[in-house]
Amino acid sequence: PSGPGMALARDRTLHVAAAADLMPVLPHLAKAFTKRSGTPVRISWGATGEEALAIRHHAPYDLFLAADAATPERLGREGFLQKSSLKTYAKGILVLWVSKKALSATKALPDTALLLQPGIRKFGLANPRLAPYGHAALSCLRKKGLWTKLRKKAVYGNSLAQVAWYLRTGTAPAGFLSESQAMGLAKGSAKGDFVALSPACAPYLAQEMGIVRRSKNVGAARSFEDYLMSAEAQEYLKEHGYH
Amino acid sequence: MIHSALMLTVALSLLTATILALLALPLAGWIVFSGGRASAVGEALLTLTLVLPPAVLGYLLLVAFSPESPPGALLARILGHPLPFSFAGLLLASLIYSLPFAVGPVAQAFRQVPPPTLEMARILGGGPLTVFWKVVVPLSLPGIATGWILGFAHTVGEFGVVMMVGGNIPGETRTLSLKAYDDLLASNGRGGWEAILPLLLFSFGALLALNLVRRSGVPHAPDLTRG
Amino acid sequence: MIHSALMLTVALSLLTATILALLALPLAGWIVFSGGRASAVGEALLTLTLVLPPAVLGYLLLVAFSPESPPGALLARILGHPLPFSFAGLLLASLIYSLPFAVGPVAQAFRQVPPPTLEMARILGGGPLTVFWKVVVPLSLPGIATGWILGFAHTVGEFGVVMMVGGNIPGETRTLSLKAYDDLLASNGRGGWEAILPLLLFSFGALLALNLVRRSGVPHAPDLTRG
Amino acid sequence: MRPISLEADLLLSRGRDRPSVGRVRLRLEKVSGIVGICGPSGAGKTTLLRTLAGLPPRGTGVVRVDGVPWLDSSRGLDRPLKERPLSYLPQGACLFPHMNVRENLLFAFSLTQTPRQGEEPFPWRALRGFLRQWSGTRTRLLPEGVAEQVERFGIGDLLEKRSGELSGGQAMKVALARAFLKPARLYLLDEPLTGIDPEGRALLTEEVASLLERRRAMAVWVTHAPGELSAVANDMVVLLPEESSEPLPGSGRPLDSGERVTRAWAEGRQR
Amino acid sequence: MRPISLEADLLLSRGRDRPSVGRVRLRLEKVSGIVGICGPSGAGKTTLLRTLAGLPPRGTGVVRVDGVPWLDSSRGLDRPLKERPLSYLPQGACLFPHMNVRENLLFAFSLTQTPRQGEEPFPWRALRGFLRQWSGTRTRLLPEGVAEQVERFGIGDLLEKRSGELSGGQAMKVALARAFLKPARLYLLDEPLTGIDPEGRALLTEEVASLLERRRAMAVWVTHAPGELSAVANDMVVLLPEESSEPLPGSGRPLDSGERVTRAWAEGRQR
Ligand SMILES: Nc1ncnc2c1ncn2[C@@H]1O[C@H](COP(=O)(O)OP(=O)(O)OP(=O)(O)O)[C@@H](O)[C@H]1O
Ligand SMILES: Nc1ncnc2c1ncn2[C@@H]1O[C@H](COP(=O)(O)OP(=O)(O)OP(=O)(O)O)[C@@H](O)[C@H]1O
Ligand SMILES: [Mg+2]
Ligand SMILES: [Mg+2]
Repeated sequence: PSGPGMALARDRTLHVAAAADLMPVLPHLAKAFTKRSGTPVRISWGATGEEALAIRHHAPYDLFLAADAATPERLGREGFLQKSSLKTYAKGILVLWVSKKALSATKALPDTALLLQPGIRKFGLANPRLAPYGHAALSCLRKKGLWTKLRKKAVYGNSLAQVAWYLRTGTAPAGFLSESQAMGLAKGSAKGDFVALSPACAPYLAQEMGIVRRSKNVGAARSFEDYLMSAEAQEYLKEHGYH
Repeated sequence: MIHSALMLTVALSLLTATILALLALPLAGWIVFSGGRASAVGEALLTLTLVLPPAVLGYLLLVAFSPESPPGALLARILGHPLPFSFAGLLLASLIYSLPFAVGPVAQAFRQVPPPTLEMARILGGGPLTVFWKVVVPLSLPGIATGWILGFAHTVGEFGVVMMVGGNIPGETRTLSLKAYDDLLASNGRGGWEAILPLLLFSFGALLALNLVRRSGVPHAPDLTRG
Repeated sequence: MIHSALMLTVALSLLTATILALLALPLAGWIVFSGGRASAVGEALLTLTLVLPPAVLGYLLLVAFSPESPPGALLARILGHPLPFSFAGLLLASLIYSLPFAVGPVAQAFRQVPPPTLEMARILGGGPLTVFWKVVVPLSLPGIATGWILGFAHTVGEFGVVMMVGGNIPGETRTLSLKAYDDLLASNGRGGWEAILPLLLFSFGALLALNLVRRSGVPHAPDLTRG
Repeated sequence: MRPISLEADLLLSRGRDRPSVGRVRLRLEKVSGIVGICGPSGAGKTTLLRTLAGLPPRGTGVVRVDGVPWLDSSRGLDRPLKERPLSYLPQGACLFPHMNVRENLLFAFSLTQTPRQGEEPFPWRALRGFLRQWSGTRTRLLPEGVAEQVERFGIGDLLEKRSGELSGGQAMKVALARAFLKPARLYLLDEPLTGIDPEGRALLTEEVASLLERRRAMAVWVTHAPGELSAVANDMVVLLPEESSEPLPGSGRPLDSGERVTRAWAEGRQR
Repeated sequence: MRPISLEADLLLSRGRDRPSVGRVRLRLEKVSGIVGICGPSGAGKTTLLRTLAGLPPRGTGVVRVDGVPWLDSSRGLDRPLKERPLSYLPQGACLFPHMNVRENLLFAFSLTQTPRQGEEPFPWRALRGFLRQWSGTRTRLLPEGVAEQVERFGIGDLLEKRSGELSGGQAMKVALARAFLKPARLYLLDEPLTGIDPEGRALLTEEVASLLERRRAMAVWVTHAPGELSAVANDMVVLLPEESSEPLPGSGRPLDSGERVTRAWAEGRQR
């Protein structure tokens, strides 16, 4: 497959490296974008940290959609991303998911204090060192003075998706997720409920994107950025738990 | 922290390798000596756990061990706590994950025991179990050592399954390999050496010792080059 | 997409296993027949790549092959593209990652070739290479098969290294195991089977075929239970 | 004192899809002692012993010892190994390579000591024994039965040698001693004097003969030097390689002395 | 026609930390033919042959063949295998188990055909040969040298058998044929007639003698039946096991006939 037509299609393909958290929303947006512009989009999923490493080592990506703001900014400073292209495309919020079983065992409102219940042996959060949502959950619990009591109950996933697995399989009865992950989980077979945490405890987490400096497809990357910032895309994101 | 991760890794990998080496004996015995086609299928099935991506296997184990599933609930009642996120769960997952690596070399060694030696033991009055334990197993020690090494090394480096089933709890289920990964990513690739180094040193030491011991046991090493 | 992931995995694993089985011959030969302590160290070193967590190994390889490093830049100039994030890079990484699994069983098989047989070939006038290729290697075919199987299966299931070095690019470096993981993530565990199933079927088929072939080659299977 | 009888009518073969090696008919009754078997290389002597022992490849036909059928392929009967009171010395000593001489003998002895317990119910006991064997704590004292055999076969100075460290003749002597540790009705000896010096030959032949006498047992003894048995063999059978499954002259015919055997054989060859 | 001389003064041992097996002095000059070696089990006959062949364990002392030193441990000289024009038939045939009889012979033959190319510079050629060997494309026609040997040793009907499918005597014949495929000055034969029937013995002895005659070569032939060599052996050496490193009477003394040897040996034993 190396005819001129093929090469053209290949050159036109927009290659996006995206944080795995975007799995529920990004494929739909990419399809809509392809329909509109004719540019095929190819998505490589991964943890934000892993993809940052890949970009540092010349991975052939055009656009990077991170799950946080700090990573793209650092890459921008170091010259791996075009600084001018950095934009906040979505804001996520941390929620606490509690399974029905754990909820029915208590009359308490689903709040962080609920984690103290002996019925909840373990709760999941994303690895605070790697995932911004995990870090947010940790600082929230610290702020409320619950961390020292709860630290023994914490189990860590490398990503939000992994925490969602713990919740889905019932291995852990409660856990911290992004709202979009929690909505996905609620749509599935997992029985449970989630509450947003107070903004004081868990502020919105900005997710930034940026164009890879070595990209040979800057035009397409830019128009995908524009599309993601469009009212239509933002509306779709909002529907799926981003703000 | 490093300290406990190191201890955990040492305990987990030594235990896993040793249990595996023992488990591999009956399993490989069945594969090699039962003779039926069933055992060929069994062998292929065994090898399958190593074809599965670790994270997928971890997910499957999670589903199986979860207190929400009947076997998981039973196990949880017996152990007093659910299997995931505990050392026991980690051990079980490692055993399942690394089993084929231990069984392969042991089965290979069993296959190379000369049939006349087995016949002799049978003729002298040995039952199948006696022959197995007193003739087949001692003659297969090098293969068992290879199986131990592969099982050991594989457990030390294992990541996906341990992460899934263990929950990466510092001091409890966070092994050196998880720690190394965390450190590496958290520091954007600059750090991680303080976890990787002891990992490497420990493993290198263990493997080197075993290799030297194994060699010294060989009566006369064959020599292709002399003469 | 599945299609290309399947094809990619088939190509990668078959290639890796076969190249490894060939590479294992001289390496295992050195380990077993050179006799020096150096080869014990070499063997332990070899096994080290499997002690490293795959993601860490992948990272190290990424750094080594990256165009940011001098050798990586040279390679990139020769190949016309950087080694990582390409099939060639994937292949190289898989080779390094799975090498010890292929070498272990082969070395074990070499060790079990009876010294008198080697001596006989030497006396009749065979040089070290002749003896190696015409006597040692043919007598070690079962071990080479075991090495091939382990190398193959390990490559099919490999995840961390492929992720790091390949960059999970659909149609290019996204193997079935990455796809299975992605699908599992995307569907919250409900999906993923459409990727895992062909993975399992393909591997099971390949392993079963090899096992049956290997069995049919054994002149008379030893029998512990008869009589 | 029961007499021993061995009756065999066998079509020897080395596998189902191979041509038969030959047909053998033996009918030896009321003998106690040695039956010599000789014949040219490839005649099927080893195959015959293996078939009598119940080792693969199984021949077709009938074997009856003391009137008890061990094999009757027309009736699908094939007595399992452990129900055949026999011992076997294979061509080539086939000592256990991971044991030294002492351990080889003790292992064989232990198997005879626990006739029904040869099969342990759980691996634990075997495992324990195995571990004990690998630690150095085993006793240096030989059980009486073993010590006697060691004396008889003159292998006292070999006890601590590994099997791989024996010379050809030494290995053969040890294997012979090991085969006679098992009490049996029928001893199948495949060229037991291979690599033994003339002096040793005479001695071992006598020892075996006296052992058989005491145990009221029979030995089927394959040899290439029929003369070496002339003093002790009650019967001598010549096996000739066959193309057809018809009995050839001389085949299976009991003869009296080595002398006559060689003659009969030579005659058979000339045709 | 050069005469052959073999001179050896050896302290045999089975490893550095083991007691010596015995001392041997041989001085055989201007002989072409068979030198018989006999002696009781464990006397060191196999060890002597291995030492002459340059196989481990290496003894200490001097070996000179045709005046050329093969071993001189006082000078640290130890000629590598490929520079010793010898062939060796080990005790037990030691055929290559992965080859059938034809392949065993062809392999040995191919090694003699390319005396300096036995060592390929790259593995490719060897690999190619190996692949060819594993595919079925090899020729069914034997090279002349091999065909002659097959005829001579009467193994024509065994060519397609795997080594594991041979009877003891058949394997020995094939191994003997294989050993004589290599042209050499010195043939070391360790009980070459093991498991061979009397008829075969006479035949093989003659064949070997005539081969040696034609090649002007010498065979050192270990036997337990000195009588079988009486017709062909020019010299006969008795090896006795020793405790001291002093030469015992009879040890290394060339004798004329098997008869005398057995007597000398018996005398030696009586002391
Ligand atoms: N494992 C085997 N598979 C196939 N054929 C075999 C096997 N072993 C022996 N044979 C063949 O069967 C025939 C009989 O062999 P057997 O070993 O019984 O002979 P034998 O009388 O013991 O000879 P020898 O005196 O040389 O030991 C021979 O032609 C031999 O080639
Ligand atoms: N591999 C070995 N390691 C240690 N000792 C050995 C080894 N092989 C043989 N020996 C010992 O060395 C001595 C001489 O053995 P060797 O094989 O030379 O005897 P032999 O004269 O050939 O006897 P036979 O006629 O029985 O073959 C014997 O005491 C034997 O036990
Ligand atoms: Mg035989
Ligand atoms: Mg010997």
